[in-house]
Amino acid sequence: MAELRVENLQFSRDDFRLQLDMVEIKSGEKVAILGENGSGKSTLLQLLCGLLQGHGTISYNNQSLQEIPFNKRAQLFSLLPQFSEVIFPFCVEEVVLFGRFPHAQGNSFSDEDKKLSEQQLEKLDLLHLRKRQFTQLSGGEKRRVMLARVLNQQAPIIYLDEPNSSLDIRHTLEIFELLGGRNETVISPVHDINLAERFFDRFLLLKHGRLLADVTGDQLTPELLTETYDVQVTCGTAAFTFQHQ
Amino acid sequence: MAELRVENLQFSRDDFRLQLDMVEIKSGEKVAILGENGSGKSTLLQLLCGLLQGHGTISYNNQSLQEIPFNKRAQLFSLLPQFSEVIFPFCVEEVVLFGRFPHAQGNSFSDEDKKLSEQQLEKLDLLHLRKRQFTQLSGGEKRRVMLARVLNQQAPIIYLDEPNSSLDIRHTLEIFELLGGRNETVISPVHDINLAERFFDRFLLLKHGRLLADVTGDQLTPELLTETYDVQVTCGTAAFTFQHQ
Amino acid sequence: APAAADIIEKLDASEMVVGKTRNVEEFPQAQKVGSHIRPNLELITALDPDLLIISSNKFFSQEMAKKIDAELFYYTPETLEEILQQTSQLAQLIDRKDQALKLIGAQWQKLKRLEPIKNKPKVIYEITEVPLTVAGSKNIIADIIKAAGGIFINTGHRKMLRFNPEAILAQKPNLYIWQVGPMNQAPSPPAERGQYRLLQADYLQVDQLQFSRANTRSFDNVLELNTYFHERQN
Amino acid sequence: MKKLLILIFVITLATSCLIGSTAINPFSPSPVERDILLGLRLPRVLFSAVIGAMLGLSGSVYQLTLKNPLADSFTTGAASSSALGAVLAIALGLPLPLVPLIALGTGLIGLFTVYRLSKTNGVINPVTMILAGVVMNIVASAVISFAKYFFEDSLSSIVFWLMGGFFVVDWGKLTLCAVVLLFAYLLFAGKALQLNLLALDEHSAQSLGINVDRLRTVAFVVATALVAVAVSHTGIIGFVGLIVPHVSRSLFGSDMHNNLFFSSLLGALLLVLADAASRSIIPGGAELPVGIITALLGGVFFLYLLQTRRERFWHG
Amino acid sequence: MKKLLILIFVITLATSCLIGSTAINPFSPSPVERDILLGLRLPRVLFSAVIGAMLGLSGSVYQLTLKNPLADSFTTGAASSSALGAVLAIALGLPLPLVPLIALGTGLIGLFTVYRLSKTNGVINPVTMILAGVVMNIVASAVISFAKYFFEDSLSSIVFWLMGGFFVVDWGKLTLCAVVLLFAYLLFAGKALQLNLLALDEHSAQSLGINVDRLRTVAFVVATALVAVAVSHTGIIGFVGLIVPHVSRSLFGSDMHNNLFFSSLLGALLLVLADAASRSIIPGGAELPVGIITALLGGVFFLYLLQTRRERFWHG
Ligand SMILES: Nc1ncnc2c1ncn2[C@@H]1O[C@H](COP(=O)(O)OP(=O)(O)OP(=O)(O)O)[C@@H](O)[C@H]1O
Ligand SMILES: Nc1ncnc2c1ncn2[C@@H]1O[C@H](COP(=O)(O)OP(=O)(O)OP(=O)(O)O)[C@@H](O)[C@H]1O
Ligand SMILES: [Mg+2]
Ligand SMILES: [Mg+2]
Repeated sequence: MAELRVENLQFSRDDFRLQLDMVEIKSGEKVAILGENGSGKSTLLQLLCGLLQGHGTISYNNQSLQEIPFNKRAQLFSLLPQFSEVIFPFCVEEVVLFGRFPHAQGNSFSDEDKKLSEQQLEKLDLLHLRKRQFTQLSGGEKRRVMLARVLNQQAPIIYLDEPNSSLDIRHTLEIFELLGGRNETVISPVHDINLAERFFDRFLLLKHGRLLADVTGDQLTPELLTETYDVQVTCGTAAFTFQHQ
Repeated sequence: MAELRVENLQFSRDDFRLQLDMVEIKSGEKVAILGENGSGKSTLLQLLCGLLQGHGTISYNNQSLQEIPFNKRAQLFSLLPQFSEVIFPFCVEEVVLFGRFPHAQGNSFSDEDKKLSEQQLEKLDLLHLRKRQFTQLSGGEKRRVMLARVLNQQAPIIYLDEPNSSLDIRHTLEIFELLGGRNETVISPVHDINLAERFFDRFLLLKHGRLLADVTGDQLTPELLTETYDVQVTCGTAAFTFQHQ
Repeated sequence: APAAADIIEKLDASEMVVGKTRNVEEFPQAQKVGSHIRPNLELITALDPDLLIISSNKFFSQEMAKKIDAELFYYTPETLEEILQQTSQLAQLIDRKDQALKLIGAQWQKLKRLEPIKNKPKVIYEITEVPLTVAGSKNIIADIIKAAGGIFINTGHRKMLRFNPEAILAQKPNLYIWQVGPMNQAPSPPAERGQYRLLQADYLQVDQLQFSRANTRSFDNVLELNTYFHERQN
Repeated sequence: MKKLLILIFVITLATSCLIGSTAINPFSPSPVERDILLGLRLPRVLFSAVIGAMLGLSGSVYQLTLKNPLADSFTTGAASSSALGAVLAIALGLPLPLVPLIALGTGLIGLFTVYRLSKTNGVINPVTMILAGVVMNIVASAVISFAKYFFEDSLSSIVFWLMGGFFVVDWGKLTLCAVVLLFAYLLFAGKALQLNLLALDEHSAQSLGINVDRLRTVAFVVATALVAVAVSHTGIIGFVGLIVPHVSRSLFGSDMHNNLFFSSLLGALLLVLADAASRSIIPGGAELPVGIITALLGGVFFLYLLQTRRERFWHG
Repeated sequence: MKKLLILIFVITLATSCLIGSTAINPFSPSPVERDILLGLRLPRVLFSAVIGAMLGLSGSVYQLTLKNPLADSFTTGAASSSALGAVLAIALGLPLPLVPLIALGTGLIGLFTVYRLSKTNGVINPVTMILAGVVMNIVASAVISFAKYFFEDSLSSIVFWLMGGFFVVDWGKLTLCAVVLLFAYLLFAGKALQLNLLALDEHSAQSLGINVDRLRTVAFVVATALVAVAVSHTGIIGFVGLIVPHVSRSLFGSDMHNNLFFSSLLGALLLVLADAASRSIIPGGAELPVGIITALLGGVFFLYLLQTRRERFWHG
């Protein structure tokens, strides 16, 4: 059963052109999108979320994205953009609570919403920062707040654009493990290939806006990576590996 | 001969406190700053650049930072902030040329400046984007433009706050190799420890605003990293390694 | 309307006035009810008047009259003739017809004393120096000048106009009247202004408070100007 | 806090009913006094409260919607385009009841123009919107200047109408404005959660299930309609819409639930106070234009806040 | 492009010397015509060019310095605080030659106040600065309203003065303004590279060796002085300072070398054209206030640009 189905997707902007013939993603899959800078990873996410409008069909559970009203979309998928901002002096707690918006009944958050937010704050190691203003955080702390907001949305599909950017190794591991242990579908551009290989099941390799390969973990060969990134890749050399304590 | 010397540096902000008893960094050293989110890496860089004002002494070549006038500082060190922005519609070429500002004679850029900028554009794989507006780039492309601007400044000390964030593996390698092959002192917070270990000589480990250790590459043991990040670290497990082609 | 105060006084109707605006000096017994531009509605209501005399401030006056249920009289004469017409209309409203007849007759008498002017001067009337504004043909001053035997330079069909100094030069006036008063408090004498170097004109200073209000004073002004014109041509 | 402020507000309302050019004995009023109190004073006090709330509310919404700390009824062109209609109606001597209607009309035309100009390919860009608004403001002001210039007989009416004030109030107008305010307040309060999300970048906001463009449009249209109604009845009263939302954000946080409420309440409080002062500050019945007092009262308070709590204003 | 524009500008200058209420034969003028041409027309045309350039230049600098597309002589409080002095001088009936001096004085006081308010712990925050400026603007406007109200007799003088125009031009004033403009232009042009860097975030700018606070201060002070001098001589001519810099950025790019030059040139061009129109549009010597024409001419052009080239305006 395909949860997300992309057919014949085309999008162009100036001299960049994204083209995807056919991708199906099943419920619960963890999909990493790999590719160089400018290969179209963020653009693809934005297309999948309906933030950009391309040609072709994108459908969730056999329903075309076009036909899904805005407020229903937020119950289908959530998005962590590559860069995000908060322009008013909201505090951490408030920003995380924003994530409950799609579930808010009427016009205020229920106690349930608040309890869930609390849990997210705890999971992302933010409890001690809850009253701090968002703008007064370090880069990694801001990123975690935004991640907490996204996870708080509890959508079955989670789009994360480079979720570990600015995060230290411990929080990176915590978050990937957290995601790995849950049922949600995760689709995420990642630059750290070793991390991707460890935590994701499936890999979409993009190059110049085209799908170079759509493979599972054991098919992710050095040759394929070489082709994707134009770098030499060897396998199995010594390095540190990290494990969440 | 210590190029940069920090003594008894103290800085506090709300409940965060940074304290550094003594660090000397010699000309040409490549120093990575490792530490969790919020451990004070960016704050330290800002202190070293004089963007924040703490207690204690910071001196470059035995001259106190306080006494160095603003325009002279730009010839001593350059900085890539963790996040940067360009609010007016400037194009890539113009932004990179900004880096030559400290060397501009009178009020316009010389042909020499323009040639050097050209070279930076080439080194950072930006030639094809030179006329593009900065705001119309992908995340990694923006980061490269900013790196090009910083390198274009040709300062003997380069502060790079997470230079590889948003960069794909090829550009990461290119930049670290570029830096490794040059004489400048590089001081840089980095989250990818394997990369850091491979390209840097010396490691300042920060935790909660304090210097946990100041070590060279072979002293960077799993135990030390465990203490820094609160994660289990093992050494020598298989992983991909990447080499610039 | 401050200009109408003089008429009311001359009609012997001062005691009928219960309220006045702040820059009306006549009628000490009347209560002040704010400025003529923004009168105080509460105070006016408290005085419960039957008639409101106002000049041009149509917007507020209509609303106000509706609210307090009083009759409205617009005192807006643009010529000497209209002054007299409106005087008699006003007199009718306040039942002072006899006094009005006398008053109007007295004004006609004044005009009969005018000397004929052969060599009619072309006249321009400066209202303010900065920004330079001059009187237009709808200003009472235009009619005063004409009646006194001058030629009022036609600057435009309005009460006052922002004007271009070079147009003044081009019109070659023989007489440049400049008023001094609250509107033009400290003008530099035009003869000393660099821009009028080439102007072959006489300059006459007048008092704004005397000249700008259209009431019985206007007729005296005609006489005064006429005398000046007469002396000037000799 | 909320309760305390409401209490202060109610006391202020009551007190200012007793302040004015004629002294009124509240316990045994004479018939004329009764008439003044109920027919003039009370509706005027209530009207100033309603208008203040309208202006405060619109400013609160504008700043968030346009992501600019200077967004208010001026920079969005709403105030001037509404004023334009009123000025033309006054200058041309149209029947009085038409003045607010025409003001509302030109206000809505201005609104529609700005909205059209700020939309390309179906997307609204807040910077474009505010630039279009500010140009609309300047063009409308220029036409107003022209009217002042051309209709010299109406100059003083126009100038004083523009200065703003509660000149003639009747229960009908009051009811109309109160209904508009209530409608807008309920609408915004019902969207407070959504409005909060506009503080995020567009993509994040959109992925939380709000149609950013539509929300912006609705917020902009309703806020502008508020301004148009307010301006058409009272002339231009600046300051409230710009400053009050900043003040309440700095005192009570950014959450729009609170900001909408406190912006309205503080706006109402400020105007009631300012109008009471304008009625009574000059002995002898002369009234100061209320905008002058609003600006002085509010200005001093704002500059004080700017000195003491600046970190809570904008961008953290 | 630059050369073409300069050529157009010179032609416009020459042509507008021949436009006005009196027709002048440029080849064999009568003595009166000569006098009008050299004593009145020419200095006025040059004056409008100089003032236009001053306003355009100040706006170009403000927008960058305060990082807000709405920053101009109004939102920084410069125009109103200068106008305040002039209005008071007119209302109190001070000798006319003092008017510009007093305007300059209050302008500088306003500038100093805004500057003081926007500085804490030695750091200037652009958002605080523009908020302080906008409050200064509102408070000064309120006092101006008060003057209009209180000095009823001067109302029309004040209103007409505020609408802007080239009232009394002589070679002395012209020389003064031209010198101020030249000084400011050279100063800014000498700092064009540094000003460019203000488009970066503060840390990047600072690490390139510029003292951001000092640069902001200098830019703000000089731009405000420009506005104060311009306003004190000509009243409030809006629009030029806000719109012209956007227009030149959209046409000729963001680089401040160009933007300073084109903002000045286009500002001058716009005002020369607008003044020529204001002198000649009503036959018979009556003048339209120049601000009205500026706003209409500029407004239409700007809205056209906003439709066609919006991506080049702000934030890319
Ligand atoms: N503007 C601010 N106001 C108050 N506290 C701040 C501010 N910026 C950062 N902090 C706090 O200062 C501490 C150090 O922040 P810093 O940015 O130096 O961390 P960092 O090591 O760079 O982290 P990261 O890896 O997330 O970039 C953190 O606890 C952070 O919450
Ligand atoms: N606003 C824009 N206008 C025009 N072109 C753009 C814009 N944003 C991105 N592009 C271009 O579109 C292409 C794809 O960009 P995209 O952001 O999807 O890349 P990406 O794979 O996410 O890269 P990165 O790893 O750097 O984030 C790039 O060539 C980029 O230059
Ligand atoms: Mg991307
Ligand atoms: Mg950091």
